[in-house]
Amino acid sequence: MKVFIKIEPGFSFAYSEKMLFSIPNNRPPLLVECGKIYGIYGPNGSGKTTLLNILSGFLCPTSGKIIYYNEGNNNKEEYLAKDTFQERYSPVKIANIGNGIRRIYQVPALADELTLLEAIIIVRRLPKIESFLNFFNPINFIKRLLYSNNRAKFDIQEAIELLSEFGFKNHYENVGNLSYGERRILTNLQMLYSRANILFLDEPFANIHLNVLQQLKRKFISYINEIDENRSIILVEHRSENLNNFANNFWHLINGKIVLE
Amino acid sequence: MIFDLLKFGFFYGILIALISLGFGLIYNIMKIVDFAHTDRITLSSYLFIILNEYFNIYFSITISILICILFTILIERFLYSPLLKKGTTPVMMTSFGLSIILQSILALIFSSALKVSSISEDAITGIGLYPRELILLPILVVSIFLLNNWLKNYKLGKAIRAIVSNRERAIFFNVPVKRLQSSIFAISGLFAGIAGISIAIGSGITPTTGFKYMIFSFSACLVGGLKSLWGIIIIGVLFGILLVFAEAFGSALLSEALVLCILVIVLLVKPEGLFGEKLRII
Amino acid sequence: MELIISLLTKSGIYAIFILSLNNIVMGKTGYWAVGHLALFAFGALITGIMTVILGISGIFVYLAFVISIFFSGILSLIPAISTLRIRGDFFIFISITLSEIVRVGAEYIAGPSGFSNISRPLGLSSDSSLMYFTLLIFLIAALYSYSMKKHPLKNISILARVAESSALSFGINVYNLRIKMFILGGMLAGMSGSLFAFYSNGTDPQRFNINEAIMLFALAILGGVDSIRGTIIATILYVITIFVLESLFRGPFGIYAPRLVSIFFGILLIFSINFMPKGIMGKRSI
Amino acid sequence: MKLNKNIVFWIIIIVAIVVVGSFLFLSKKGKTDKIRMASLLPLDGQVAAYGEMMRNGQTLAMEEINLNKKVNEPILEILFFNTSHKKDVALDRLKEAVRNGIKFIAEIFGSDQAEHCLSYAIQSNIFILSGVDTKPDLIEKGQGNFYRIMPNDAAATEFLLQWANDLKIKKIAILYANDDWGEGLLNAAIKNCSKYNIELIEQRDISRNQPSFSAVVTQLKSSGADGIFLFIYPDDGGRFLKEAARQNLMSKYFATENFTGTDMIKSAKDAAEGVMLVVPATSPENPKLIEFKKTYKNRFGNDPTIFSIKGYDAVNVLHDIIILSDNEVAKAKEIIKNYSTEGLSGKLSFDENGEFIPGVYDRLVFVKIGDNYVTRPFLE
Repeated sequence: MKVFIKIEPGFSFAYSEKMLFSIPNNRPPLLVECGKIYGIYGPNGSGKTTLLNILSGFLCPTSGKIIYYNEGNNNKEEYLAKDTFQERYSPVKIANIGNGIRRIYQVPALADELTLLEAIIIVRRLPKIESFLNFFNPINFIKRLLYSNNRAKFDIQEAIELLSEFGFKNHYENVGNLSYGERRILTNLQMLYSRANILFLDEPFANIHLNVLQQLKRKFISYINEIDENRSIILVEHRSENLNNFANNFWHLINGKIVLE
Repeated sequence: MIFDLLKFGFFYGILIALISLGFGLIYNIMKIVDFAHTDRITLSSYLFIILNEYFNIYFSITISILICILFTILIERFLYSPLLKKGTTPVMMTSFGLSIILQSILALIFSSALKVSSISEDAITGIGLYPRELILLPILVVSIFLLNNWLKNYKLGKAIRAIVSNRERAIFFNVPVKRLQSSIFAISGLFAGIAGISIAIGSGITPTTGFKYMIFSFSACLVGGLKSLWGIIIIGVLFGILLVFAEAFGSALLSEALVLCILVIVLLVKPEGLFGEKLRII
Repeated sequence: MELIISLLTKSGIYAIFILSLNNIVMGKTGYWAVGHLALFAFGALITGIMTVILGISGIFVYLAFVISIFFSGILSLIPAISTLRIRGDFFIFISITLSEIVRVGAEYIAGPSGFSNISRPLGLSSDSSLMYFTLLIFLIAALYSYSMKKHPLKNISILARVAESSALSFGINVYNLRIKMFILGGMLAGMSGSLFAFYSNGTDPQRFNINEAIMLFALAILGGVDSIRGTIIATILYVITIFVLESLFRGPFGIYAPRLVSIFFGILLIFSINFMPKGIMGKRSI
Repeated sequence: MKLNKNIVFWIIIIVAIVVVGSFLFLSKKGKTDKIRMASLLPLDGQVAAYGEMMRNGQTLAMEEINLNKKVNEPILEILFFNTSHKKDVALDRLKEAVRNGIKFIAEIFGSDQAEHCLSYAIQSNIFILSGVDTKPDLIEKGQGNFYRIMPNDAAATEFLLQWANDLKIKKIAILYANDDWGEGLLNAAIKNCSKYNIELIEQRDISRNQPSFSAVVTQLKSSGADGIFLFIYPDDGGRFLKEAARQNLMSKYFATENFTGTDMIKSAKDAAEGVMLVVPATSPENPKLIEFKKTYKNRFGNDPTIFSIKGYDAVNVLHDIIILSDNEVAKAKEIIKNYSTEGLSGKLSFDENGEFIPGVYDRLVFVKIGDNYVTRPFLE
């Protein structure tokens, strides 16, 4: 099995002296492997979201280190340990490992001014087109003035299909007009569109209607099992029924330890 | 010479500290820096000079300070408080706009030439200081102790903390938000009035005089940490000494630049100020 | 004719400046760059230093022009880097302070009345050619700004401004992008400052004081953030208001014009920030 | 109500065009056969008081000329422009004046303002006569478009140094305003110092409306200068003198003509006593001057200063030259060379380059008479 992330023994995180969770030195490391869905659960305040924040680079582990393997290839590894940790830049760095690592938040963080289509498309990075210098390229400048857009056609087609599948009719509507539930669905669609290696989902299914939820779950499972792609999902959920027929590995946060089940 | 410079710097610093204290008080209750604060100083200076042409000095001091306080309260009641629900930044920009308007109106009325009071003051022999400078020191010391006691007062301190942290909740718990805000503004207006009269007697006033003092006291406020009144006073006095020394060995422009550079460095490195509480980023 | 040329040149210069303020710095990063005039002043100051103190003339003035743009870009690194640590009101403080520092520096280097007899670059010595040059630069800048709408950078900057954490976790280097936008805005502002120095043959530190900075900021807001038409409206308001008031109050009454301009813009500032945050042409509130 | 933004946009642009067009249309009108000259003064800002004095003097001159004119002569009109003592504003105003068809400028107040305008003046061939601009090399820079009736800084400083030398002062300190005017006087003083065996031991620049002078005075006190030259603006000077009196800085203070007027006394109060200043001589027994002083006092309520007098003279000289040259700039430039007349401020004559030939300076000193401070001739 290809490994994406390895949390080494000795890893721990503490909030001002209060230990939230740790992996004792005598335990095996926590692995995130390709093709699996990991569910994190635990009582309130046990630090589920904090763990996701650490994994996506927003917080720094108090001790120990996390190793990210590029494309599951053990030769290309990126360390993130306390000493190499830069609070400001590591989320970006982690998000760009391999085909990308994407995450959604408990509260949907969306830009109201974007249209639905734009909000979805923005998830994929195209470093060449998006680069700042490319903006000044006079040829592209004239092209932009004369034609509409330089996004690849099939990218847009894919996004439109995805949106239609979930009942969003008007793709050019502003995100700001959506209801809270619709926003949650939109964040999930962003993840499905992203082609990322790993998805971190923070309570993705809250406030979503049951029918849509089943549809989303099916989509996520087919996302994982797509041929020739190495993907896995880590999700935080406090309602265990949402996890039961979806996740296949469980991390239980209890008494300051991460327990594999 | 060094001793003389220290002496003058200290008393100049006390004036700056007095002005900065007004900034700090307003920040503590409303979370805004009121840029029109120094224009109230200008206003009270002009009032004093005009009144003093017709009335005696004590009467004109009292009246100009009272008008200054009244003006401050009116601004707070009818301009800042109603706008506060739009956020602190719009209120701050409003205070900027107010400052521009006040300066221009004063310039329309009095022209931009220097206006000097007709009082001729004599330095106290031996110390070489004017009485108005000496008076500022006890005023500052007394008011900082009174303020500290007042703000530390259990109920009141709690009320102010409640206002700062959550306005609606404060209103819900029967904290007299309006009255407290007005009284804090009145105190800041009082300081502005005193400083204004001191400046009017000392060096005379132009519509833009307040601006130079704004730079110094605003810098002292931010460097000292907006939330800590003691920090503001200490930095204010230190800035006074620094300004006088920089002026003696360089020039007035250099001293201004020095203060501003210190401010930029502090804002970049320790935005909460030297004595302030830590700011929450994001 | 001369009047129209001077009005158009002034409009072009201020339009470039306001474009950099409300379309690039405020529009793309969301930071209230109140003291953005600092970069304008800095561009003018560097141009003055290059042409008056170092005595560059002829074709090499273009070099001075480029260098002053470059240095304005470097200066804008200070507010850009400060955004890593501070935001909101504290950014306004640092922006204002920077603008004051540049004014004091300009007064220190050039004297309180500024440089005079700044030489214009070869080929731009006549007023009309300078006008065409200015308007051309504004046109290019405006077209680039317009074409940003069709570039992925637009959406990225919106996400970075509104939902920073989301942008970070989508792999967008928010800080890098913001710094680049600040530098771009700073360079444009420096360019307009340099053009202003060429236009008026001098730099006057009084033009760069904090009140002027705030007035221009108010106009940028009133025109509308992130809108090119808003930029044009704001520029017209600025140039025409001053022109009309100065034409009405002539001679001995001329003293009233600048005061009334200040009062007018002060009221405009209070009004536009509190009651018209979208501006005349803007699509979003500041 | 929601207006279409496009419509709003175009409405504003059209309104702007209409406004500019109408002003342009209105300004084209009003071509008369008057003799017209413009005067660019700082009626606003920190030296507004001088601008006002100058304007008063020039107004009186204009009224007098129009009163005494012959029947077939055109009347004189002076257009005043406010420069706010800013260079770019001054240039804008000059352009405006030229647009209105004015070729003769009676004043551009402030050496740096004038200097900034010179290249435009040369380009559009206009004639400037200034009453107060004292920067030394303005005449050369003007290339025949700029003249003045005020001796340049070098002359004033030489008189000051001469005076200091007479009083056996060996060490001087100079306080100068940090602008072109102050620096010009400073440089002239530095150049001439050694000629009079006077040592310059300290020089300090003073910025406008500096909040406090205590540091400067303390430092000057430790330097031990016998004489202090004040090349600063009078309100700053007054505050400096007050501070000096407080710190018992015993020294002799010298200043130039700009300390006349009441600004300095207002700030300095008792400290004004004994301040010495050199002012271009005005021959007090001249009947015209006595008459002028009386009219001025009646009209404006206070005594005329050197600025009003120079303003009056400048208008008279310029009017004379316009009449002689038949309103042509090229002719006027020839006429002013070796031109000579008698003005309120003594003999006004120009050499073959058009530079003003300086007369003598009066040595004045401030004394207290009753409750007022006035200048009177210095007695040895």
